[in-house]
This record gives sequence, structure tokens and C-alpha cells, in this order.
Amino acid sequence: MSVTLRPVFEPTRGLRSDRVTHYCPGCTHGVAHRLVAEVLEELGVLERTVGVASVGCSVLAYNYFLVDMQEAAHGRAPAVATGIKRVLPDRVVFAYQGDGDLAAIGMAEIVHAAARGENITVIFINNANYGMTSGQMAPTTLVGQRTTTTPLGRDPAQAGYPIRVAELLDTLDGPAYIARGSLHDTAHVLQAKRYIRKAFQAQLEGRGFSLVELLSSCPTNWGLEPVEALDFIRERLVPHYPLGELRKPEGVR
Amino acid sequence: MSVTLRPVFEPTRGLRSDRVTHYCPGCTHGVAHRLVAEVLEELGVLERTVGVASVGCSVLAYNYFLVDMQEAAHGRAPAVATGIKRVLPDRVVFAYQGDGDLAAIGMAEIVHAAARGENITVIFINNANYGMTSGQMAPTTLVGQRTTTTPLGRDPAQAGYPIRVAELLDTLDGPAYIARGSLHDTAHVLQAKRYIRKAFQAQLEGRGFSLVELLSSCPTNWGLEPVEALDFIRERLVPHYPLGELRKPEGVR
Amino acid sequence: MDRVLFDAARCKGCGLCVSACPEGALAQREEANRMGYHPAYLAEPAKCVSCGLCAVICPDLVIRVYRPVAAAVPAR
Amino acid sequence: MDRVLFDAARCKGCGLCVSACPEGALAQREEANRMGYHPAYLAEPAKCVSCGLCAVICPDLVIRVYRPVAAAVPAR
Amino acid sequence: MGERELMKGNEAMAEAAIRAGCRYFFGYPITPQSELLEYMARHLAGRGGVFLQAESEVSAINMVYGAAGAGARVMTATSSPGFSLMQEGLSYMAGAELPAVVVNVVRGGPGLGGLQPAQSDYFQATKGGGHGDYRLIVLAPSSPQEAADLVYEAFDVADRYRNVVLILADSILAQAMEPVELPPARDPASLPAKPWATVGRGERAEPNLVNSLYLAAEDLWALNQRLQAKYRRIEAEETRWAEEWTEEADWLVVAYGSMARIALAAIRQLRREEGLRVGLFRPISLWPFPSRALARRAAGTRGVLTMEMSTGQMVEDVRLAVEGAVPVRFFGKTGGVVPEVEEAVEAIRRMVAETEPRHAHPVR
Amino acid sequence: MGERELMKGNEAMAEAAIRAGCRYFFGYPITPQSELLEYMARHLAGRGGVFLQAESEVSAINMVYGAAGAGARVMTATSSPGFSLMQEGLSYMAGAELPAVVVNVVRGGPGLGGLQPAQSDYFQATKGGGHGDYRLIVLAPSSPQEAADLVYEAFDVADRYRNVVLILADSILAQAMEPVELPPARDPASLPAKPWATVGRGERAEPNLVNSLYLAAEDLWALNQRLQAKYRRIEAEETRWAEEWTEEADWLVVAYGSMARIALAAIRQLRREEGLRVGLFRPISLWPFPSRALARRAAGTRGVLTMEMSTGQMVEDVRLAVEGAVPVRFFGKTGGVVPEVEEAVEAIRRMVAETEPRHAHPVR
Amino acid sequence: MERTLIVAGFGGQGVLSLGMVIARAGMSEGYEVSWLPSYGPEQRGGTANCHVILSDEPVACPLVGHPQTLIAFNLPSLEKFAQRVVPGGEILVESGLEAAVTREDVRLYALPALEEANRFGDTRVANMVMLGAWLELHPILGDEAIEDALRRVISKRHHDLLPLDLEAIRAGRRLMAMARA
Amino acid sequence: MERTLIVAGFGGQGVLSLGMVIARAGMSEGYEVSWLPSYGPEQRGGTANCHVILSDEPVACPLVGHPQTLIAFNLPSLEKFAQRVVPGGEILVESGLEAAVTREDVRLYALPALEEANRFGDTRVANMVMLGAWLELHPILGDEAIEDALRRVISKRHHDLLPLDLEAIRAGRRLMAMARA
Ligand SMILES: Cc1ncc(C[n+]2csc(CCOP(=O)(O)OP(=O)(O)O)c2C)c(N)n1
Ligand SMILES: Cc1ncc(C[n+]2csc(CCOP(=O)(O)OP(=O)(O)O)c2C)c(N)n1
Ligand code: SF4
Ligand code: SF4
Ligand code: SF4
Ligand code: SF4
Ligand code: SF4
Ligand code: SF4
Ligand SMILES: [Mg+2]
Ligand SMILES: [Mg+2]
Repeated sequence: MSVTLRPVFEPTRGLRSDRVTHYCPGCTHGVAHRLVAEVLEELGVLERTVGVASVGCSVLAYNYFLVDMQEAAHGRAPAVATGIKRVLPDRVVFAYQGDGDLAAIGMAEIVHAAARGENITVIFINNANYGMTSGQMAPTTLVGQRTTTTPLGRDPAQAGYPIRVAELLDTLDGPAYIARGSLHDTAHVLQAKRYIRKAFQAQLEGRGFSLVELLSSCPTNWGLEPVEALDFIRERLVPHYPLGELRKPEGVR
Repeated sequence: MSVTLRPVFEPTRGLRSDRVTHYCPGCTHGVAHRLVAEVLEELGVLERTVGVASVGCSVLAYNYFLVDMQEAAHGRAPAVATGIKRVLPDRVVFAYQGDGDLAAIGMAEIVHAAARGENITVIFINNANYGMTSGQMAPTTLVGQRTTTTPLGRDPAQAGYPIRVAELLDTLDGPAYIARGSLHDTAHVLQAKRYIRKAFQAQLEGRGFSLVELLSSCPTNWGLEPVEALDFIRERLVPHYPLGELRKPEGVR
Repeated sequence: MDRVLFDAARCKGCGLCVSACPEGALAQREEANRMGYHPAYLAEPAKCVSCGLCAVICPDLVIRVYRPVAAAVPAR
Repeated sequence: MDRVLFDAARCKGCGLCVSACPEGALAQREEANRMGYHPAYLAEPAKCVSCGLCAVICPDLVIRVYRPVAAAVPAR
Repeated sequence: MGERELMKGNEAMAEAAIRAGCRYFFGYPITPQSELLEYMARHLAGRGGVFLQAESEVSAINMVYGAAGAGARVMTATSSPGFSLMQEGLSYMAGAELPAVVVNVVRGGPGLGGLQPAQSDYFQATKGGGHGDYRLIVLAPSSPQEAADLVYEAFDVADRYRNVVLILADSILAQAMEPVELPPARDPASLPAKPWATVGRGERAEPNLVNSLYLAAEDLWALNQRLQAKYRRIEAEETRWAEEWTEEADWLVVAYGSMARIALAAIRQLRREEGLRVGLFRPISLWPFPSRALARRAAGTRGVLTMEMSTGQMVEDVRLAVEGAVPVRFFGKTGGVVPEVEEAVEAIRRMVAETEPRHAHPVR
Repeated sequence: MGERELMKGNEAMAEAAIRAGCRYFFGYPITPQSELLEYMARHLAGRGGVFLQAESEVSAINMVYGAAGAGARVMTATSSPGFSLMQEGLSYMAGAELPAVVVNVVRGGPGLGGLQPAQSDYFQATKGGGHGDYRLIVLAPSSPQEAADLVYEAFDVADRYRNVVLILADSILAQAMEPVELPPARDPASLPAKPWATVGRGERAEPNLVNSLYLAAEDLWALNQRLQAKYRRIEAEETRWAEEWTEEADWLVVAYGSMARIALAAIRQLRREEGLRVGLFRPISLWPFPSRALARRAAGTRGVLTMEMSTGQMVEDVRLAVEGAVPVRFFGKTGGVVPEVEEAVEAIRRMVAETEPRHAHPVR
Repeated sequence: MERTLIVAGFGGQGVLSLGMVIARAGMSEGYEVSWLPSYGPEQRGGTANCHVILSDEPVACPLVGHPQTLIAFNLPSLEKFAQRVVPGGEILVESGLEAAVTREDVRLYALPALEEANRFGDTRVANMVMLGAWLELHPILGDEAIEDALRRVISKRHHDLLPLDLEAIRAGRRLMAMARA
Repeated sequence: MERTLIVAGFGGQGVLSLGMVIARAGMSEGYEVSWLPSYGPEQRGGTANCHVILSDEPVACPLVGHPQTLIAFNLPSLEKFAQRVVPGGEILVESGLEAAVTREDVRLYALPALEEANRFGDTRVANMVMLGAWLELHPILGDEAIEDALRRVISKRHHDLLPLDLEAIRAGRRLMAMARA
């Protein structure tokens, strides 16, 4: 009996294999990209997807995803995605946003896209700081966390409290699917992928707005080794940002 | 035994008695103004209060309140109030905003002022439409409600769902006090006043952000007589926007 | 003197006070004021119980309400 | 052929796969690749059980995983 | 078609847009533009389009960005403060070379200002209120009829150059009703193809990209060179203006939009009553500004008077065109005060007096 | 004080602001301005001030509005896209006549553009990127030292006129380190009183009001007339420029900011190596633009070359100043490509060749 | 031929539609026309007015600086616009307001439009009474044109009021005829 | 006197601080100085470089178009800047990269800075080795100025590395002395 090798894991066709991302070593932005691309590939919609990149470390996402894309202004990806989806209701439209982009400057746009039940999917990368601009405080920065604009640690009396975006959006009637996952270990990566798949499925079924928040690492600005950065997610972020599905369309398990 | 008259109700010194407001007959913006002024007077802080008027029917509020005021750009009253409060932490600072102002264009500003626990008080007039610009849809417009931009009634599939602002802000850690009152009858007016008082008290005690949402009438754009408009609040708005105190500082009854 | 005083020039004739008065003591005048509105007034003074609710609902600072009290020895 | 293949030129040497491998089969090379990183590799092929977890955590599409199967009659 | 309808400029612009094939409108209410938005709210859905009230002007322009990038004919409209909020988005659209039509019904400023007509956003419109070296094509109608015509054409112009066309209106023409003859409805199938649009990759090997980010300076410089080449082309092909009695004019009045109509009334009166040979030069494209045509016309005159409902903005472009060849004077009011015909007459008389050769006042 | 410190322009501006009595900073991160913001984050709290990271540039400028209205010396800083988002707020500040200092460290545009230095926001800065007839006072330093000096003075200028002062910088000077001698710290008690500020009515009978709304057109026109009168005063009192070798220059180069330093290097080389009498005219206040001084200088020359890191914006003000008296040429690059000294040399040589009387090329 | 009017009053008094009927009817009679509304500084409960031009020539500018006719429904409007009427022009006002007109170089017509409208049981048609009065002075628009214009100006759900409007117009004509007599 | 340098390499290789030490030391030696950082198009994991000028005269412009010295730590940097060095200038590179330099009109020094740094047990001081090499070529900055500059450039929590840095600088000097010998 001869033995052959059956593929267990191969790179997705949804990302360009000819380009290496600009992300720092161990940054889980790369994992999130892969999960989205895998889901789009598995759903068979790569050819009819339009993505929206936002301003943050993922600003160059359009260089990696093998789908048509638009680059949005800082914080405005949900508005841009809305414009696209209204013109092309039968295409799959997603926005990929960081926590500065979505939860600071873009708060109005995400709340209203969600309230409208806009039939788009938002992938929300919560890495508790502004990665791209070298580590300033984000709306999701934890109390006490040091950043370049909270050099002594975030003091809520001065700089306020972190925002739980998934919970905030869950007060609205528009969303069909809201979940928070994490990328800090393989089990959670696989769970995150299931969330992402359900989000896109909700869109394909025309159920309305879907969002997956992903706790993600920023080893560079956290000043941690990549593996330590995953520990930081598990030990510090997860307790403050509970994981799970907050909103599911009826009839979805 | 002679009889004298003891005052039961006299106009507050917090409003100018020499000016008649520009509000339409029966518009409860006028009631809200009075309540705020009465509370400020009763708390003895008229002389050390700075108010922020916003863009909406209450844009001329600075003509009526007998306190120092700033006129903010549409939606930005919480940011303006933040600027004032940070400079003058011992003054009482309040913003007076409509639902278009606060919940549409100003969504990011109100969420972040609340998340920061900014020690200001926001009076939020929810009249389910844009009064000033003649009755367009607001983020709080009910499903099915006709406005000049939803001529066939608000269709959620197209124009989304109304936003419950108090509930949305209640997901944040920053606020000290959040309540929703209504101005549709005398009992509720008196209740609303108690809410407003507690909100300002929270500020005076340095507890952080406080907001009182007030369901308010817009007879002109609703196309109703003033008394009918109060019925509309009771019958249509109150069921969608539950009244009560959502957040209280610890130790407050 | 009436228990309720109206600053008729300020009144916009919205009728909220009229409908809020639990005793049905109020009404609006036939004649318009300078602004063109029909001001409210205490049509049946005898009914008024000085509850103040008309003033509570009035959006335009039109109304003052007083309660008759026995002029006792001034409180110290 | 190894169960796990690395596209070493893409590897950024972050070590996530190394720490994620439940079998401790992976390590990083001494020598840097063109980008200056120390790429991961299958240091102990015998330990690998083709679970695929290294690929699941890799942010950079470096890893392919295969499972040896008996070459039975081709499925129809 | 062919029939004249009594319409507000705001409504005429909305209807013209729909007939030009615009099926997407994203906007936010603001006086004195709201009738345009409300017209769209009433009519678009029934004609196979989408009206969406955005949560702000910032969102509106970014929805326009998305829709334009997806290949649609799309429009937004606002008034001055809202237009200021759109500046970042407009700069992005310039960088990504997206076509769309934007209407600014200018009102008095600065700040919250007032609701009355003004022309004080000229600089913002023509010099680029946003960041970077870019231009909007700026068209200034002076009547509801012309507003309809220009909006209708604007969609073609926008598509031709992949550039935003801005209609700079004021509330006189936006809110005045005049008879308007509307252009015929375009067959959506006849609209130009947009192979660059992001509509899903489909069979294409390479994804399409709508973008203005160029991290390498040389690439951004290359984009800018391409844009500048396009702008030169637009200058050559899209410069518009109108003239009245300029043939043998001794003096020239330069005015646009509703101000031009007031100027025209004043000139008419002066020609009739005093026999003064004054002509009207009316720029229709404010960018590209008709500099050459104006320079040519101005050359034979004794003086040029620029009239604006502003404190003097277009006058800079007039001076740049005339470049000292003849005296350039300015008359204007702003903040919503509309000059009366008599004031315009007076201003022209003043210029005439000061530039008559026999009055040897040293000019400027 | 007196001691020279090696500092980045961004840091020098931040420290100078604190020493000028600025205790409030509201800002949002953006490259290449973030070091300024981060300096404030590190230092303000410890010196009795407040640093607040706003949720956006829109919020930041409106926080500045509130703080300025409350009587504080207050500052924000941003870069091009963020500056576009501030336009509405700046127009409001103009209307309400609020003093503050705003820094724009310009980067390449349009749109998201790039992170490298540029000067392509000149129009936006000087002609009013927002709506309405208003002006910012615009100061353009060309070194970290000058940046510190101008920021320091800007707070006084802003208070003097109740007007926003914009520091238009670029990332060369913002990120370059050079020795900087910092001005002395102002005693907060020595700062001018602001009786108009909204600080609570206190004993006053009339409330104070910070506002730009004037619903009656005549009132808004009155505001505008008051503003224009102020702007004329500023033109008379606050026009700044520097000159180098202009005394007997045959040609003039006009450049500002970092571009002026490149121009200077080029001129130095040409004077040294080829003996060409070229002078540098460097506007420091971009608004008010030093038109008269430039016209006077240009008058005796054979030609003027404007150099910018843009496709040509300030050149319009140069042409307006020179008004055809001598030829005005332009050389520039944009999008983050910084012209090399050699290219500047070449551009000057070209102008010289074309404007030498013996080369009888018809100019323009 | 040119006719220029300013019609002014409180917000709810139908001044805008009065002007619009004239403009629409003028258009169907072949004139060049324009109609320009303007709202007082206060949006709410403020005054409203409109400028109307009918002309043989293209309208130079829809703004009417100095109207031939001023129709004023309330005192503030009269105070604001009376001085603007061209010498030899005319002012139509609600009876009782005429005392406020100090000019001698214009014709002044004070008409009890409200009273007349009240007689129809609907004060809202006072504007139509005034329209009738103006039409009596300026017989340049046919009845058919007016009726057609009314039909377009008045919102569909009020079309039952049309006969009432026409009667009010006739009443206005009569009032004016009497006033001139 | 004028010295102009471009120092270039990967983000983490300390190229910015190398340049800054020269600038700071230059300042304390009384020169006019400037230091200008620039980041490659990719923020993350990209290349970095800085421009340094020391001069007797005020610095005209902090940009160095054509440096007298290029210190290059990696291939991309070398490829980008080698052609820019003035004729007669010099290029300092990590050993192994020298093959990529095709110019004949400059002096080329290939130095095993990494290897040397490794010998100190810390590859991060390779930049200091290069600094030493440059100082050997340009003996215009005193030891005290350098040490003082180091103290200011290096963040406080790494001050324990100072002796190591100084030793690396000395090693660099030696390498250069040998290279020139
Ligand atoms: C209007 C505007 N403001 C600021 C910036 C600068 N900027 C770029 S990315 C960014 C923050 C990104 O942080 P986040 O969204 O959390 O993404 P991350 O990099 O952390 O993935 C900022 C502020 C910008 N490009 N545009
Ligand atoms: C930037 C900007 N956009 C739009 C407007 C126009 N505008 C004025 S008030 C208003 C809506 C007000 O509605 P709301 O806040 O609900 O107040 P209300 O009048 O209902 O009390 C709008 C859109 C403006 N002034 N500025
Ligand atoms: S800076 Fe942080 S978020 Fe950005 S690529 Fe690096 S690790 Fe990832
Ligand atoms: S329009 Fe509506 S909200 Fe505004 S004053 Fe009138 S009734 Fe009140
Ligand atoms: S005080 Fe009470 S009883 Fe008297 S009129 Fe007012 S509401 Fe009626
Ligand atoms: S509630 Fe006030 S305004 Fe309304 S009718 Fe009564 S007194 Fe007049
Ligand atoms: S497939 Fe599983 S066992 Fe094999 S190397 Fe990867 S993680 Fe380890
Ligand atoms: S996780 Fe991927 S990039 Fe990181 S070391 Fe392993 S193979 Fe290399
Ligand atoms: Mg982030
Ligand atoms: Mg409202």
C-alpha cells in the first residue's frame, strides 16, 4: 500500500501568494486577512466581492486581497461600503477596519451603517491602539495601558474608558449578526473563522448588517514579542472584551 | 382673617422674560428650556454656567437662557462643551441638542464625550424629526413615520431603524447618569425635571457624563395640533422609547 | 386677584394649558394678540385650585400661579 | 516529503507556529532569509501529526500542511 | 420634453440629474438645498434609483465615493457648512479620479452664518477647499433653466474626465421658480462603460482598485502629473462663458450666477438710460476660469468691474486674467445681502467715472 | 533659555506653545505631525495643562473652539487630510472670532496621498478652505528654530486679532532636528484678559455669547464688514517676509518654508559658481501675502521664479503682486518628491536664460 | 409689458401661493415669469414674502427691488416694503393697516380681505380675495389661466376648496371694483 | 568645513540613532548641524534612513541630495543611495555587500560590523561599530562630545549599554584603521 499526501492546509486563493504583507512579524492582521479570504473563497464569492480597505495598518489590504477594492478615508469605510452596496446589491461588500478607524473617527459611520441594517459585513480589528501611526491610544485601549499618548497608562479620569463596540452596536435594531472573536490561539482563530463565515452568510441571505470584532495583536507597539502579544490578548483584552456571538439572525445556530 | 396670594409658580430667572421664543405654538422645546433654567436656578449655578446651543430649532437658545453660551457647529456641541469644561472644570457646562444634531451628524461626538465620562450634562431633545429644516427623517424617526425624506413612511429596508440613544450610551463605562423622560403631560414634565436635576447634580458632584433624553413634540412638522402632538408622544414615541433612569451614580436614589 | 395670571402678549395660543387644567378652568380668547394668536385665560376663576399644572405645561412662560393663604402671624 | 512545507522566503520568523505546534515539531533557523528574518522549519518531522495548527496561526501564508493517506482505490 | 414647467432651481437640478441617468443620491438636509434632496426622496425610488439620507455630509460624500467607484452616476447636494465637511472626501475623489456631480447652494458665511444667498464659497470651490493639488470642475448657472442644463451635462463631463463636477449655485436660483424646459431622459444603457469600476473581479485576472494612497513619493508625483495633464485638457476643452453686449464695449462687468442677472439688469438700464457701452462677461465655468477669453475682451476696454456676492474672490481670477492691462475694480456685498440693481448701477457709474480718460485720477 | 537644544520641529513647536502660555491641546494622531501631539501628551499635564486626544480632527477643532471661547490659549495640530476635516470648524471660529493656533504639517495629496513633505495645501490655507469670506493668518516657518519662534508669537497675534493663526509647516522642518533656542516661558498671569469669553456670567448683567449665526442678512453683512476691516488691519500690521541678496538682484526667486532653504542652497551655488545675481524673497506670512514688498522687489528685476512643492499655488499670489510687470515663472514638484538643489539650480538657469534681454524669446 | 409684485405676510397667510398663482397663470398666458420666495430671519412663526415678475422680455433678475405692486397682509410686511414701491405704484393692504402707509406717491387700496374670507367661513382664502383685487387692477390673466394655475398650486388633497377659492377671487374683484369706483 | 552623510538600513538597525549621535556631537563641537529622518514607503518593516549635515555655515537645507558619506547596512539602501554619493566621496558598508557597489570614483569601505558586534554579544551595536569607523575617517568630533551625545540619544533605560557602545565605537575605529592601512 503506497502513501500519498492529502492537503490539510493550503494557502487561500483569496490572497495574493506573490506578495508578502507589510505587517510586522507576528501581527495577527495577517491571520484576519487569511480568514476573510478563506471564507470568501469557500463561499465561492471571490469574483463578486468588493472590499473596502480603511486607514490604519491595513491600509494596504488592497495589495493582498484578490478582489476588487476601494480605499476609504479614515473612518469612512462603512459609508463607502454603503455606497457600493446600494449600487451593487447582489455583490458581497465588506469593510475591514481598525479600532481607531472604526471606533474613534468613524463612530458615526459604523453606528449608522448598523442602524440602517446596511447589508454589508464589517471586519473590525481591535488591537487596543493605533498601530499605523505608532501606538497612540485607541478608543479600545485598556485602562492603565501605556501608549504614546497615554505615557503613564490610560487614566480614565482624563482619557475616558474603553468602548465595547460589539455591545454598543448590539443596542441597535439594524444588525443581523454581531460577534466578537479573538486571534490569540488556534482554537480561537478557528472560532473567529466560523464567526466570519456566519457574518458573510447573513449578508448573502440579505439579512442586513453584520460585524465581527476580532481581538488582534500589535506586538510592535505593545513592545512585546509576537508570542507574548498573544498572551496579552488572552490575559488582558479577553477579560475586558468578552468573546461570543451577541446577535444572530433568527434561525441561525 | 385676611387672605394673601402665595406664589405657586413663577417664571424662572434663568430665562429672559423680555423675549418670546421663536418656537412654534405648543412646541415643547419651550418646556425643556424652562426645566433646565429652573434647575440651574434652583441649584444656584446660573452665574457659573456655560451653555452650548446646537444647530436645530434650538439654535437660538442663546437668546433665551440667561447664562453665558456658545453656539456649536451642527452635531459638535459635546466637543465644544468638552473644550469649555476642560478649561473651566469648576463651571457647570451643558449642551442642548436635537436628535438630528446629536444622533445623526454628532453621533461620534456624543459617544466619545460619554465614553470619556466628560463631566458635562447633555439635554437631548428627541422629536423624531429634523424640525429646523422642515421635517426630514431623523435617526429617531419611527418605522412608518412620514417625513419629507420618507414621504411614504420610514421603510427600514431602505432607511434603517430608529436609534435608542439612551440605551446605546448606556453600554459605555463613562456615563454617570442617563435617563429618558417625556414632555407629553404635566406628570412627565415634572418627572423630566427631576431627571434634569439629577443630571446636573451628578455634574456638580464631579461624577462624569450625564444625559437626559426628552421626548418632545414637533406639532408643525408632524402636522398635528399642539395637543394632538402630545398624544403622538404618548401613543407612538413612548412605546418605542421607554422612559426611566438607565444609569445612576452609586448612592443616588 | 385671580389665582392664575397670564402674560397674554407672550401666549402663542397653543392650548396646552387649557387641556392640562384638571379643573377645566381655562379657555382661549376670541381676539388675537399682537402675534396673531388667541391667548389663553382663566375663563372660570372659581374652578381654579392653584395646582399649577397649566404653568408646568406652558412652553412660553406665560403663566404665574398663586395660592391664597390665610395671612397668619408672619413666620420668623 | 515533509508533512509541512514552509515558503521560507515569506516567513517573518515570528515564532507563532513554533509555539502553536502541539507536538513541538517546529523551530527557527539560525540563518536569516532575504528579509532578515529567521524562518521557521520542521525541525523534527517525525513528531508532526499534520494537525495543521501551525498553518492556522501563521499570519503570512508560509505554511502548507499535508496528511499521508493510504493510496486506496481512487474515490469515484 | 419640450414643455416648459414652472420649477424651482433646486427641483430642476434634481429632475435634470435623474434624466441624465443619475440613480443614486446620498445627502443630508440643509437650507437652502433641502428641496433638491426632498425631490430625490420623492422621485428616485419610483424610477429605479436609491435615495439615502446620510447621517452627515461627511458620510454623504463618502457614500458618493463608494457609489462612484462602483460605476454609478451619483450625486449629492449641500450648502456651505456641509460643503466644508465634504472637503476631505472631495480630495479623496480627486485622488482616486472618481466622477460625480456635487451641488453647493451657497449661503452666507462664515460659520453658521445665515440662510440667505451668497457667493462667498468661490475660493473654496475653485482653488480646492481640500488638501493637495487638485481641481473640481466648477459650473455656475444663473437661472433654473441653466442649472438644469448644466447638471444634465455635468454627468457626461464628470464621466469624460473622471472628475467631480461641482455646481455652484445660490439660493436665488435654487429657490426661484421660472419656466424650465427639461432635457430628455437618457437611456441608462447608453451611458459610458466604466471598466475601471470596482464591481467584483469577475473574469478579470487583476482586481480593480479605487485608491489615492501612494506611499512612494515618485508614485504620488506620477499621479499628480497625470492629474495636472488632465486639468490642462479640461482647461482646453471645458472652459465656458457667456457674453452680452461685449462686442464694442467700453467697460466690462464680470459676474456669475444670480449676480450676473442683477448686473445684466443694471447694464440694461445704463445702456438704455445713459447710453453707456457696458458689456457683461459671465464666466460659467469658474474652474477652468475663462481667463483667455476675458483677457481678450478686457483688452479693448477702459476698465473691468467684478461684481460678486462676496467680499471679493473671483476678482483675483479676473486680475490674474487681465494682468494689469486695464484697471480692475470690485463691487460686492456678502452675508446674504443681495445687491440691488440700483447699487449695481451706481457701482458701474463709479467705475466709469474713474476710468474715463478725461478724469485723470490715477487709478489704483 | 539661551541654550540651544537639538530638537525636531514638531517638538520645538510644542514646547514653544507651552512656553507661550498654551495649556490646552486637543488633537488627533496623523503622520507627520504625531511627535507634536505626543510631546504634548508627555508634557502638558505636568505643567498644569490638559492634553486630550480627540476622537477625530472634526472633534479636535470643535474642542479648540470651545476652549478658545472659554478664554484659553489653545492649540491643535494635524496634517493635510485632517486639516480638510477642520474646515467647517475653522470657518466657525472665523465667524465667532476665536483666537487659537493650528499647525498643519502638510503631506503629499490629494486624498490619502503619502507621508512625505509637500506644500500643496497653500490654497486651502490662504484662500480659506472653509465656506464664507474669512481669512486665517498663515505663517510659514522654514526651520525648527523659526517654527518655534512663530508658534510662540502666534498666540499673541491670535489674541490680538481674535483670529486663528495657522502654522503651515512641512515634514522636513517638522521632523528635522536642528539646534533650537527656545523663547522664555510666559507667566500665565501676564496673558491678555478676554472679557468676551464665556466663563459663566458672574456679576455681568448680559451673558457673553460665542456665535457665528446671524439670521438677518444685514447683521451677517455687518459681521463681514467688521471682519474685513480687521483683515485690512492685519494686512497692514502682520505682513512678514525675509530677503536674501535681493538688494541688487537681477532675478528673484520666491519660495517659502523648506522649499526656501533648497532655493537658498541653489542660489548660493549659482552666485558662487556663476556669479548670477539672484535674490531670494521668502514670504513668511502667506496670508497676509507680502504683495507690496514683493512688487517693489520684483520691479527692478528681469524675472521672478516661484518655487513650490506643489503644482503651482503661491505663484498666483506672486502673479497678483507682480501684475505683469516682469515675467513670472514657476518650478515645482509635489506629492512628496522634494526637488533637489540641482533641479532648483537648473530651474533658475532656465529662467535666467529665458529672461536675459539678449535671448529675445517672447515671454509667455 | 412688465408687472412686478412683492406679496408679504405671516407664514400661514398664503402669500407664497398667491404669488405663485400669478406666476403660473402668467406663464400659461405666454409671459416670461419668475417667482422667488424668501423667508424672514426666524424660520418659525416668522414673516414670508415672494417676488413675482411677469414680463414680455426674459426676466433679468428674479429679485424685485422695487415692485409696482405691494400686497401686504400684516404690519411688519408693510413697514418693511412700503418704501420700496415705485412711485406711481400701488399698495394693497388688509383694511385697518392703511394708516401705516405714509406715502402719497402711490395708490393705496385697503381691502377687508379677512372679513370677506370669514364670510366664506374660511379665513384661509383671504389671499385669494387679494388675488382677485390685483387681477381686477391688472386684467392681463384670463380666468382659465388662473383656474389652471390654482389647480397646480393647491395641493391635491385641497382640490375640494377650488370652488371656494374661485368665489373668493370674484369677491376680491368686486371689492376692488368698488374701491376704485 | 562641511560633512554630509546619509545613513541607511532596515528599521531596527539603529541607523537613525547613528546619525543623531553625529549630529548631537557636532553641535556640542560648535558646528551648525541638522538631522533629518525619512522612513521608507512601508512604515512597517521598511527601510529607514537619515540625512546628517555638520557645517561651519548655517545649514541651507537639511536634505542631503548628494552625501559625502553613505553608510549602508543593507542591500536595498545601497542600491538606492550609492549613485548619489559625490565623486570622491565614500561608502561604508557591511562586509558582503561591497560587491553591489559598481562605482569607481568613490572610496569603498566594507566592514564586518555585524560580526564585530556579535563578538560583543549584541548585534544591536553594529551601528556603533560603523560610527567608530566613520569617526576614524573624520576626526572632527572629540570623545567627550560623542559620549555626551550617546547619553542623550540612548534612552535612559539602556544607559547600562553605554560602555558596550563605546567599546563598539573603538572597535569600529580599529576596523577602519586596519582597512585604510
Ligand atoms: C483624517 C485622518 N486622520 C488621521 C490619519 C492618520 N492615521 C492613519 S492610520 C490611523 C490610526 C489607525 O489605527 P487603527 O484604525 O486602530 O488601525 P491599526 O493601525 O491599529 O490596525 C491614523 C490616526 C489619517 N490618515 N486621516
Ligand atoms: C453641517 C450642517 N449640516 C446641516 C445643517 C442644516 N441643519 C440645520 S438644523 C438641522 C437638523 C436639526 O434637527 P434636530 O437636531 O433634530 O433639531 P430640531 O430642529 O428637530 O429640534 C440641520 C440638518 C447645518 N446647519 N449644518
Ligand atoms: S504596528 Fe501593530 S498592528 Fe501594525 S502591522 Fe505592526 S504589529 Fe500589526
Ligand atoms: S419646527 Fe417643530 S421642533 Fe421646531 S419649533 Fe416648530 S414645533 Fe418645535
Ligand atoms: S392652576 Fe391648576 S386649576 Fe388653576 S388654572 Fe392652572 S391648571 Fe387649572
Ligand atoms: S400653554 Fe402657554 S402658550 Fe400655550 S395657550 Fe397656554 S398660556 Fe398660551
Ligand atoms: S501540522 Fe501540527 S504537528 Fe505538524 S508541525 Fe504543524 S502544528 Fe506541529
Ligand atoms: S508563524 Fe508563519 S511567519 Fe511566523 S515563524 Fe511561523 S511560518 Fe514564519
Ligand atoms: Mg488599532
Ligand atoms: Mg429633532
